[in-house]
Amino acid sequence: MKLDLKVKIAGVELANPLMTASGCCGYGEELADIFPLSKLGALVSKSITLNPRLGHPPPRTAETTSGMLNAIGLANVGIDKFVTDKIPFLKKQKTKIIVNVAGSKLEEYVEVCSRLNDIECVDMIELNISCPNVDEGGMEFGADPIMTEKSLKAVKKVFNRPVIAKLSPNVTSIVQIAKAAEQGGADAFSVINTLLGMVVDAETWHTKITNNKGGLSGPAIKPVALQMVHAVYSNSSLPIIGIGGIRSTSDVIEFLLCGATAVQIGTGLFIDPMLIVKIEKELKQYMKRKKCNSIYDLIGKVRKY
Amino acid sequence: MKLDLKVKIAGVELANPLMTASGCCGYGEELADIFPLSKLGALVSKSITLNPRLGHPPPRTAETTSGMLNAIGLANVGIDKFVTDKIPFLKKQKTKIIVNVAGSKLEEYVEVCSRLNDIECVDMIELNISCPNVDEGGMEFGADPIMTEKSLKAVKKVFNRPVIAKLSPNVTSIVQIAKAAEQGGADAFSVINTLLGMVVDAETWHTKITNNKGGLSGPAIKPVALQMVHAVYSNSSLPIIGIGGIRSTSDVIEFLLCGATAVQIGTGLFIDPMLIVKIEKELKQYMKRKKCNSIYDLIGKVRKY
Amino acid sequence: MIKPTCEDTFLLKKRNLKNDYFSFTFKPYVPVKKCKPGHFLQLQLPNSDVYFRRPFSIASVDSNGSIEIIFKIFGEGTVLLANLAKGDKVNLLGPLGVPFKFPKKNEQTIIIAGGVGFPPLMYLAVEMIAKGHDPKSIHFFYGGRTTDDIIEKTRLNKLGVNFYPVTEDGSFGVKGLVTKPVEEFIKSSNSNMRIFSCGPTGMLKAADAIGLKYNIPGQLSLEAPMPCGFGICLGCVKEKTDGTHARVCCDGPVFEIGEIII
Amino acid sequence: MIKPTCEDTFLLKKRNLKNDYFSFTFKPYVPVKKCKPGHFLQLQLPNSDVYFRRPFSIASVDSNGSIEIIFKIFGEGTVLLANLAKGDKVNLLGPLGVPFKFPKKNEQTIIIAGGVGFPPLMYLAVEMIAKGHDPKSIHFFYGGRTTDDIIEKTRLNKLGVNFYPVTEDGSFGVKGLVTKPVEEFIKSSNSNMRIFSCGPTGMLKAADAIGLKYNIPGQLSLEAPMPCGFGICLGCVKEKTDGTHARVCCDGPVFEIGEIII
Ligand SMILES: Cc1cc2nc3c(=O)[nH]c(=O)nc-3n(C[C@H](O)[C@H](O)[C@H](O)COP(=O)(O)OP(=O)(O)OC[C@H]3O[C@@H](n4cnc5c(N)ncnc54)[C@H](O)[C@@H]3O)c2cc1C
Ligand SMILES: Cc1cc2nc3c(=O)[nH]c(=O)nc-3n(C[C@H](O)[C@H](O)[C@H](O)COP(=O)(O)OP(=O)(O)OC[C@H]3O[C@@H](n4cnc5c(N)ncnc54)[C@H](O)[C@@H]3O)c2cc1C
Ligand SMILES: Cc1cc2nc3c(=O)[nH]c(=O)nc-3n(C[C@H](O)[C@H](O)[C@H](O)COP(=O)(O)O)c2cc1C
Ligand SMILES: Cc1cc2nc3c(=O)[nH]c(=O)nc-3n(C[C@H](O)[C@H](O)[C@H](O)COP(=O)(O)O)c2cc1C
Ligand code: FES
Ligand code: FES
Repeated sequence: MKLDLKVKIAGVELANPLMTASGCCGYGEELADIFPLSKLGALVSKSITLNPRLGHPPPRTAETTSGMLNAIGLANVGIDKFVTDKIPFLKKQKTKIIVNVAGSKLEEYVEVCSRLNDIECVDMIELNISCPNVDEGGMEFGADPIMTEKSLKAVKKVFNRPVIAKLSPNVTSIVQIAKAAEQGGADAFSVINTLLGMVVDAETWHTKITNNKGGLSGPAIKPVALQMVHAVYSNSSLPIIGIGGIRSTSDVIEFLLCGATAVQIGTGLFIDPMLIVKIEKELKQYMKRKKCNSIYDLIGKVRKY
Repeated sequence: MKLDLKVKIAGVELANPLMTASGCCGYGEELADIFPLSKLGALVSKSITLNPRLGHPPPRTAETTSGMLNAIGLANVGIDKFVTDKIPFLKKQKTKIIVNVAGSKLEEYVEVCSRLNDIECVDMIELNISCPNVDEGGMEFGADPIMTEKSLKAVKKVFNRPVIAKLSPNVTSIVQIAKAAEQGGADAFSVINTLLGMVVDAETWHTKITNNKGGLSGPAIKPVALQMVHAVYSNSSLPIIGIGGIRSTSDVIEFLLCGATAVQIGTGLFIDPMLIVKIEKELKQYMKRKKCNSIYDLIGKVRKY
Repeated sequence: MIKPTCEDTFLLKKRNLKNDYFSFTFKPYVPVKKCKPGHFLQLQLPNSDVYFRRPFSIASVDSNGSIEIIFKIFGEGTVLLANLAKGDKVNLLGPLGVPFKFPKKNEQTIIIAGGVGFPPLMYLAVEMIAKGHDPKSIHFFYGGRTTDDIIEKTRLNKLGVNFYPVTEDGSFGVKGLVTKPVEEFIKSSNSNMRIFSCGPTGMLKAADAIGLKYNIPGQLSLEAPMPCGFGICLGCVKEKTDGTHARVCCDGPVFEIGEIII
Repeated sequence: MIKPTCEDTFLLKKRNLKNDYFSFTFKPYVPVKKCKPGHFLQLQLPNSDVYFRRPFSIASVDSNGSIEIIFKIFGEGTVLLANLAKGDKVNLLGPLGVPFKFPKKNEQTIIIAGGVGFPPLMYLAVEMIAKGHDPKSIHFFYGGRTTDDIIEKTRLNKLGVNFYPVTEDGSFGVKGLVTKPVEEFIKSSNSNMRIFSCGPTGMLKAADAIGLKYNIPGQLSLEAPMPCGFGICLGCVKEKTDGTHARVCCDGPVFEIGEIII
């Protein structure tokens, strides 16, 4: 049998399990200057909201030990401009397109998703019910099982292709939220969004970002993400997209072993924009060495004591 | 006015705000070989349970990026041996003694705390309602506001000195749990215990510790801890002991600025056993430079945008 | 924006210019031909305590395929950088950003440099001369607190540009802030002029104000913390005078005078 | 346990012994007089990607206040270590652990060494001889996969001990596993004997089994991942044959034969 990196998420076949993470690749244009996007299993857009958003005023990122804090505040062009200015470029890319959708009210989510339903090149929606960087909505939705189920149900009514629920790690039981999302009709999970955090300057006594608190990402959070992927995997049969701190091929393998069918890479792209291309190559070498023909030989195969 | 590092937690005066974290200094004996424990504001013992516990079989720690995962499993000598073998040593130390108490049933917590009530040299109890490494009790208590309040109430009935509630970060709202603990009579909070995490070996496909999941500590988690300290500080007037990833003087200052009255150092001691001695010296230099006479000039003084 | 390259290079030459100032030359640097004054590089440091790459302007390129940066030690990252030894591997991402627009040949070029804003402006002067600009049409105002902040004097002198050193303590050149001699020069001249500035925020603010006051066009190269450096994180934005945001890394770092709220 | 010291030292001498094996000498090392064979050090690496310190046995000490370790490159930490240059600063915590108990002068000492278990046993032999033991009472069995795994032969030979090299592929000394010649020696001898072993798990298991089978007392030096190295984290425990746990770092690393489930 031939070695093959293909995976399927809710019926959508991806050339490989490697995606960009939302907010970490804009709308794809800049990355396309560095490597052909056909190298990606899928591209996930920045969160799109109904209206354009400037986001929080700068500074809105800070470096942390083995990671970073961000409160960009969902800066994006809004659905209208996204459709007119960004979709034409995305349509031409030889990769699957996942649009991440955010909002502060349920109606906003629904409106954006119903607009996207008409755009054929949008293969899936990733519902950001877990962004820690907006005051209303966002995280509150994803922290409450009832709101989670309701949002999924509402969105599934207006978007006739798969919807991925992007889950927040800032909850007592991510399994409970995952089950609520499944109940609402989610087709897959993205696990995890950023951890709530804060960074302070001991010299100036100032918080380092204007929103004061923000989302922690990068290698620092990988063990937390792996645990949550594994917990959701053990409690649901929906496919999982693992996210959090990936910066090497072995990190990707760890997520697959814990139950992820695919992964997203965020902060890692800032440090090494060629990371996905590198991983794609190394992943094949690894699979050859381990005599795996398919990514499915790795998914969920972690050996517990 | 003279520069002074003294702080008070629930009426107990500490020479400085620097404590060891539970499980990261045993019962003090080994550290005392390296520096005089009088350098500490307080020593916090390993979690003590009613019966002796071997803990989980090895391996039970793993290195992570800028941190570590542990599932020691509350290995400890049990209350009897603690009283006969460890208290005589602790009694002689010129520092405050805080005994961390854990259990798998409420009755166990109560029994251990009532035994400690008779030991005069125990200045305070730190109630570990947040350990992620035992199957029953532990974390479940600290994830549920009702159980949290109930445990605090029960323990406060049998221990007539201050009780600190050590809070788990693995919850949707640490503020809600803190308020429940306060309702139950907690005199202070320790914020935070470890984050749930998992570490997998991409070569062997094995989890790296026998308990499979464990608690993440070290510099990786500092931004999460700072955010939680600040959230609790903004919602309660009880004193807070900040914990998570401290390995430098500026880390300590960041916790104080976010609202901690004192701090605990865990994993940092493994890497640098002299860390507290070093910080005590540097903290004085910092305060002189910043014209602070008292730690209280720093507590909660973070400047938000 | 041109397509950046991400490649491993080696530290070929390391010079300690003065106190905390260093010049590092890396080779092989393949995209050497694409580089223009104002472009910068993102250097990956060999230690993830310093998690982000660090941005440095290109100070010069050599057609033999090497590239130079000049930097000053500020914090953890630049300390690590300064500790590199000849032969050490460094990954470079670049060239990045929008470069300077060259002035017209009949314009007098006013360069206002300060601190680590010097390297891209020296590169600009070198390239202008290579493109046939009269060195005497370039007026290089270079400000610092003391003489210690003025580096590579001989290199500048060799170019034959008009060199106006200015130090706050008067230890080298004119005493005071660089703004005064710049304004004096502008008032005394009646040719077409163009301003280029890179340096500390105060200096950029002054250059911006002078340009607007005397209605002289020009460009400023700005700084911002840069998680990515090529436009994908939105972490480096500055507010524009029109109320929108600009990414310093790829909409800049070179902006028109009056474009950004400095 | 004696009180450990935590101090900055400098890499005084760096030798690449063979392939991945290095000898590093650090100075100043103040607690030099407290060191005994079997003691180890916790080295802090200059990069928090490798978060824990790394444990290394003392290979020798010099009364001039320097200390030697011998190590092999295994993973990230030892790669970083091997990249250190002469003069680099390293923080050492030590001496740590329970050292070997010296045998009686009338006993034949059987040393079973393998891989990076060699350094503490060489140190033991050196110190025994310094304390007046007859070098000929020391039987140094040293096993490896190939001749590449046998380091510092000349140093051992100079000591005048009985040196029995054993390699699995027969490329140096006797062919096979070290256990066979050890058992042969034991069967052929009728003096009082004592075993000391440090090496890979398989070798330690065999040494333990041989000691128990022939009722020969002795000690084994074990390895475990060590977050702290001085008893406070309980991360390094091994199960004892009596059902309790022992901390390898401070109840060991040297244990009696039969004491630990290997
Ligand atoms: C486009 C661009 C070109 C640059 N060119 C040069 C150059 O040619 N030579 C040179 O010496 N330096 C240059 N810099 C500045 C250089 O990137 C910083 O000095 C360096 O990143 C500091 O890193 P550090 O780890 O030493 O200091 P840190 O510890 O990160 O920071 C030291 C101080 O600088 C601030 N800081 C950190 N990064 C930046 C940043 N990117 N922008 C503004 N402030 C920051 C921090 O908040 C802190 O106060 C340039 C910056 C940019 C954005
Ligand atoms: C008391 C003691 C004395 C030692 N003395 C020496 C010595 O003199 N010379 C020498 O070369 N080595 C010695 N070692 C082993 C040395 O500590 C390890 O080789 C080193 O920590 C590996 O670090 P690394 O980052 O290169 O490898 P890692 O990437 O950490 O690991 C490489 C492999 O070794 C395993 N490993 C890591 N640390 C340990 C450990 N402490 N014990 C067992 N397995 C581990 C890992 O699981 C992995 O499989 C000693 C170990 C102990 C406990
Ligand atoms: C700068 C930045 C912006 C982000 N913006 C979004 C966003 O708009 N929507 C979203 O769902 N997640 C967003 N995220 C979260 C990432 O998609 C990802 O879940 C998280 O960063 C963890 O992955 P990483 O450690 O690989 O970065 C953002 C992350 C970063 C660092
Ligand atoms: C090896 C280890 C053992 C621990 N054991 C306990 C324990 O017994 N009881 C407890 O309340 N916390 C325990 N903790 C948690 C620490 O007290 C502390 O909350 C946590 O490690 C975060 O601080 P740090 O980042 O400074 O280590 C343990 C942590 C570690 C690393
Ligand atoms: S640094 Fe990331 S967009 Fe500019
Ligand atoms: S390594 Fe920490 S107790 Fe042994």
